[in-house]
Amino acid sequence: MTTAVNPSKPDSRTGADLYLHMYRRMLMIRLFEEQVNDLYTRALMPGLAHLYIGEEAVAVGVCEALRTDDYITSTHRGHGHCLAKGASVDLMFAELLGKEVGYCKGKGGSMHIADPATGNLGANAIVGGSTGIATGAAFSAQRLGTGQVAVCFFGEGALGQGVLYEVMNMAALWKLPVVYVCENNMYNEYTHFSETTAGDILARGPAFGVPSEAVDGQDVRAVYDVAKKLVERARAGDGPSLLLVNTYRYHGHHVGDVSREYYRSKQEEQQWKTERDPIRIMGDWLVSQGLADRAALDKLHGEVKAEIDHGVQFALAAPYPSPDKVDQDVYA
Amino acid sequence: MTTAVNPSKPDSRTGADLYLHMYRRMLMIRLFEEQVNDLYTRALMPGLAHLYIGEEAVAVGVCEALRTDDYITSTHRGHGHCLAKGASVDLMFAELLGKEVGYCKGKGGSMHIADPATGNLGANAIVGGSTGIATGAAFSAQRLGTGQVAVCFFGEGALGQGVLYEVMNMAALWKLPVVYVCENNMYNEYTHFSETTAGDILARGPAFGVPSEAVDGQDVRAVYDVAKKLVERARAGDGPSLLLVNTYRYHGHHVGDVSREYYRSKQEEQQWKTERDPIRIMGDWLVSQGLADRAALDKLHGEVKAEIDHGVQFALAAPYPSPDKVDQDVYA
Amino acid sequence: MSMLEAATAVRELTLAQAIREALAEEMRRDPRVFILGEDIAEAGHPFKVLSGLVEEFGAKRVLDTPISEAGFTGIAVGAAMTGMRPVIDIMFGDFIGLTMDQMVNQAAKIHYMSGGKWKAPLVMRTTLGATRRSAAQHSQSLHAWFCHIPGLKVVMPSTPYDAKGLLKSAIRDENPVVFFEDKMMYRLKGPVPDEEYTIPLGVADIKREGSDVTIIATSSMVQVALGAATLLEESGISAEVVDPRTLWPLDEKTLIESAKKTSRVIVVDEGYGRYGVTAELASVIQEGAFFDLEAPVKRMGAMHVPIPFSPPLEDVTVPTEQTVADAARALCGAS
Amino acid sequence: MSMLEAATAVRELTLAQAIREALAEEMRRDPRVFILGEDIAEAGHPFKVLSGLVEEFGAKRVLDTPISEAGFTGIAVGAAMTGMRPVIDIMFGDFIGLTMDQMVNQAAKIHYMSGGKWKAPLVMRTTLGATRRSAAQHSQSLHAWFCHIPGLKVVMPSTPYDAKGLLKSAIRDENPVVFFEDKMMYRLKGPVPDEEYTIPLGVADIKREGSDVTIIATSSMVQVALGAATLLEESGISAEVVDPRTLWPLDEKTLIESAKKTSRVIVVDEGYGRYGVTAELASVIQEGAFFDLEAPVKRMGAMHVPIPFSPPLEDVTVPTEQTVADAARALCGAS
Ligand SMILES: Cc1ncc(C[n+]2csc(CCOP(=O)(O)OP(=O)(O)O)c2C)c(N)n1
Ligand SMILES: Cc1ncc(C[n+]2csc(CCOP(=O)(O)OP(=O)(O)O)c2C)c(N)n1
Ligand SMILES: [Mg+2]
Ligand SMILES: [Mg+2]
Repeated sequence: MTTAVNPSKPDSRTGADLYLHMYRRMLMIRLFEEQVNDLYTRALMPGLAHLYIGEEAVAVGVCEALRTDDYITSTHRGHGHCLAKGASVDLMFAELLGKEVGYCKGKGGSMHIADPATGNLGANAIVGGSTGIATGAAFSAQRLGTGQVAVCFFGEGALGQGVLYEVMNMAALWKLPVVYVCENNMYNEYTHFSETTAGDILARGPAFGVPSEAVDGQDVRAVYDVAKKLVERARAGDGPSLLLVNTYRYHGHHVGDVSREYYRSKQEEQQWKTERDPIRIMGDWLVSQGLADRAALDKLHGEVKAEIDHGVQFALAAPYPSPDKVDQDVYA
Repeated sequence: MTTAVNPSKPDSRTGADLYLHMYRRMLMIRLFEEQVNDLYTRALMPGLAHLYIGEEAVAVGVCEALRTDDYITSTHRGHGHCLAKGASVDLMFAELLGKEVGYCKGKGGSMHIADPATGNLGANAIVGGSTGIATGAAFSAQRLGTGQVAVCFFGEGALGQGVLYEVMNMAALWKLPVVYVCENNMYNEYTHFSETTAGDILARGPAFGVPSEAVDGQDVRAVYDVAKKLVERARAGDGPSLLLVNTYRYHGHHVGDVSREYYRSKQEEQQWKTERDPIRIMGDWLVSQGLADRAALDKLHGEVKAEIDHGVQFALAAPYPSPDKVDQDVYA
Repeated sequence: MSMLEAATAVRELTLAQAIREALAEEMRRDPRVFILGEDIAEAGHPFKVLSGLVEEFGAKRVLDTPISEAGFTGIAVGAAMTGMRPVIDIMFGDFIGLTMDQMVNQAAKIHYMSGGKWKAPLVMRTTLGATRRSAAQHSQSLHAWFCHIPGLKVVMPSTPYDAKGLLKSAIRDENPVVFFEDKMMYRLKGPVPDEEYTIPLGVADIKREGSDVTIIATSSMVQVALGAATLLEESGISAEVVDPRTLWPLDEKTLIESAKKTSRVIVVDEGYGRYGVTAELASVIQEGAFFDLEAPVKRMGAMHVPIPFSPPLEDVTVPTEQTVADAARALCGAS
Repeated sequence: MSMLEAATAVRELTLAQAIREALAEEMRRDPRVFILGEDIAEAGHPFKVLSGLVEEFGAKRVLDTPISEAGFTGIAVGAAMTGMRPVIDIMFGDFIGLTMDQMVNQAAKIHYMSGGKWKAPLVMRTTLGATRRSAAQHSQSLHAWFCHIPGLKVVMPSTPYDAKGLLKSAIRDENPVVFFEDKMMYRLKGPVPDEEYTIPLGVADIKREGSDVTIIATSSMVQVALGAATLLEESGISAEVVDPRTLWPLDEKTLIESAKKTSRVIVVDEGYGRYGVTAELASVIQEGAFFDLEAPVKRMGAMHVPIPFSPPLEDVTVPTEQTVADAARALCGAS
């Protein structure tokens, strides 16, 4: 089970291929999440959903820099990370609807998607809860000499959890191949991060022996470039790093968070959507570089939409687990 | 009970008085701890004892900069802090021996000396366990407008506890009047701090919005000067600070830790004792400045020794609590 | 419904409103009371339980914290020791693991360790309860952990009336008190008088009198037990429903008397069934009423599995009116 | 003593030596096994339980950590998920509060939440037990917290023989296992065969046969119970001593059978007596043997107070041979 991940050679995509692939992945996340919003609003999806819309370039830029067998840990806002790491749309939707064929047999749901085949150690509903897991996976990679790297995604809210500093310190002491990716979308739920975060985020890495960099999270190419560098650094045995990615979530903290003006202005939201949209920025760039024309992008959109629609149909049609499965999988 | 501390005016000792007082306090801690060692070795003291010998200048330099009603929190190695803040030798010894008249009615023992009258919120046997308490006391001081300051003493081992960074961050956000005093005696029990601490200790404050300074912990005047500055800063409403004090414990981690050569050399110990002893350094300085002569210092030694001896006799003669007291004080 | 309640009830409040009112009244009464937690000021908490408090009391008394449960719990301990009256908000009861060291090694023990010299009068409010489709890390009922610890008190209200009266007492208490609210009960309505009142900690309440079987239930399980009692009535079985209201201090006397009266007892609690609250309550009953019992005390708690996400799975993990009624029928038939 | 033990016992080891031997054997057998904790390498742990291991296995497999219990527990979870077999050392059981989130929300649940896809085979070794004059923050027995959590297993050895066999099984187990060692028992000697053996988790052991009263005891309380049994023999009372050895999985059958046989039961555990292990064991007995019992199950645990420092106070907080024997006499006389 723990060896279900087959080591694979580093990703060989380059140039136009790579860029188009990143564009496609971002689009897939966007359309996936729009569909989640729709399912939720139509009361077809149980529980909560935290949409990744607006932040697509972060997951995609980072995960493109990873091998299939590299590890990631994710968060409550995890759909984007899972898809970027290669999860199947069908099995994701099935899990979100609590169906037996879902990634976790319906036992996990939106906040616990996990998938050994793509190195996904799991989304996590405890803020900061996966920082130890990612560091431990890096420990295994180092000890077993597999050359794998672990990426730990977390929101800037997790900067409040002391365990992050405990594990960064150990990662630095032991030179573990882990990249901590802080997604600063500026809000801990309904509270601006400046009200909860003193000092200097970028200084928090070096204080624990972890070199830090910051990057514009709406520019997938920039994210990819810096992630590539940090991942290769880790793989080369040079230890952990912290990547601070500045980004924005377009929707509410979760789907039900609709009236948001008490904590952020419509204008702020509008500005990010119109001026900083990662998919538009990348699309424009692809066209400007002659790597794709609008028609090709539209076609891509259609393909992705079809894949998403298929996933939804698949998930809606799939059966629930039978109640007698409830006490299976408690112990291995 | 929580108001048992009477606010008092800032300490008015100056010049020679102050310096002699600091010398006396250091001596008292030294002789107290030597007596503890003796009691323990003679099996007259139950439990564990972590001696403060070698580190006296830290507690004394810092506590001299405090008002009586200022708060401190202490650690497992707490006798020095308690005495420096004004604890009675008699009641300390009584508590160490588990006697009813002890500071905690015998319920706390060496690691839990607490005393509202001197603003002592308690020694603490959990590494890092009192960082929240000190910060909370600073919170009260700010909210109640008392002008009090809280000092949080902790060993460099507590740098491993994430809660420290959580509370430093909040102290910075809320500008709380707290001074974090990190006593770096270079060892977490039997492990050198460089094996457990990555990055830069002094950088850990500013990363969380807490300005930091370092000082030679064997020079009580230097400790006092910088502590005074940071305490006044806090009292003035300018927020928290972190003071890194470099020092050394002469004895084992606890009294039973006798064969220490596997983790530190006798030579290292000898060097600190002969070249960096805080009491000798201060004594020499007092003499060189003409503030005292050797005879005066010897006399002082005799006085302090008598006080210590009295405390031991008092404690040995005092009765144990009767067993039926065991379930009192569980609830207030 | 107690006598007082019957005499003065004029309004219906939700449980959330009752809690907010208790907090507001205590904050007006005592300037030392303040609240700290995540997203509690302008946002009024994700469950909106605290809406409006920051508007009345300001940001100095309703503090948004970083996501630092251990840290702000520790700060609350220190503030409580030095003259304030903190009320900590832990958004989901599942997160209490982060606070255990502060609550158990510091808050619970400082009074004793200091020989009675310091005390830590703080309240931790948090949630319990499943069936919200929130999966394994947002659905637990972990109150048994705190019940186990000397120095702490544990409160489990089951109605708006009790919630208000107990929370006011908890805030006035000189000790650390943990106050558990079932997140599925925030919209439950019930009578709450206009007049001020408090309910002492340590006094159980008989929510329904009966003679054939005693159902001892906690928090939202009281509502389940009352529903079961109605079903049982149709089967000709008269069920008494007893709500301990506080698990520590525990009103053993009322529990044991009811057990002696009916001779058959079911205990229902939403925590995991193994090594949980039901074990203690069942033990207290068998110790106090053994020779009056017709059958062993029946325990019903959450299934010993992490709470699953999928609705058909989650629904079978907790006691329901139906399963409680079935158990009661079996118990009565089996005698 | 079991049959196997009787057949092959040739050596006496202390409990500490038995644990060290189990670790060394498993580390030789399986290169994925490693240990991490504070002061465990050259220092071999303050209790010297691990002396010599770093010399044999090197610093890559016996890791000194910072004082970061939450952090290194989290790292162990991740390492366990990805192919290693971590054994975590938590110096004192009192510090487990710092690890509860990692153990309970991560380690215990990842297998279930992932629908069986990931697993976290790790062992946490820690201590319990009072009477060491270590006061309230270094004397607790908090194992009940972990017993309450589905997904975890909890082991409580009472002899060197059991400690070795159970620890080897714990390390080979595919699940997170918490292994509690009574710090006052490290010097206890007992026979341990040269030959390799393991003891399955979930099988109780009858440490002494008897017919008048059953004493179910855990960890060091087994020794107390055996001492009490000797005292009782002098009073003409034949006591059976049953050691569950693992609290989860729990060998209910053996416990219930003994209860049925003797019809009187005392359960003894060093955790706090309220909402603790004794409540669950007593409940299991009354559920399974109610109609065979002559008297209610008697529970004996630590007094519901923080553990005091002063010797004359501390000594009255935990069950002793004398108090257990007295309780047994009362129980037998009372029937
Ligand atoms: C330990 C813990 N505390 C609180 C929560 C409740 N909670 C869920 S998401 C969230 C905010 C997280 O903010 P951030 O880390 O910035 O992630 P974002 O939602 O912005 O992606 C909070 C407080 C939690 N899940 N875990
Ligand atoms: C949370 C916690 N972990 C471990 C311990 C055990 N322990 C007691 S003292 C100590 C070392 C502390 O080192 P440091 O903070 O540098 O203080 P020093 O003893 O050097 O004064 C340890 C690991 C503890 N008391 N609390
Ligand atoms: Mg955020
Ligand atoms: Mg140190």
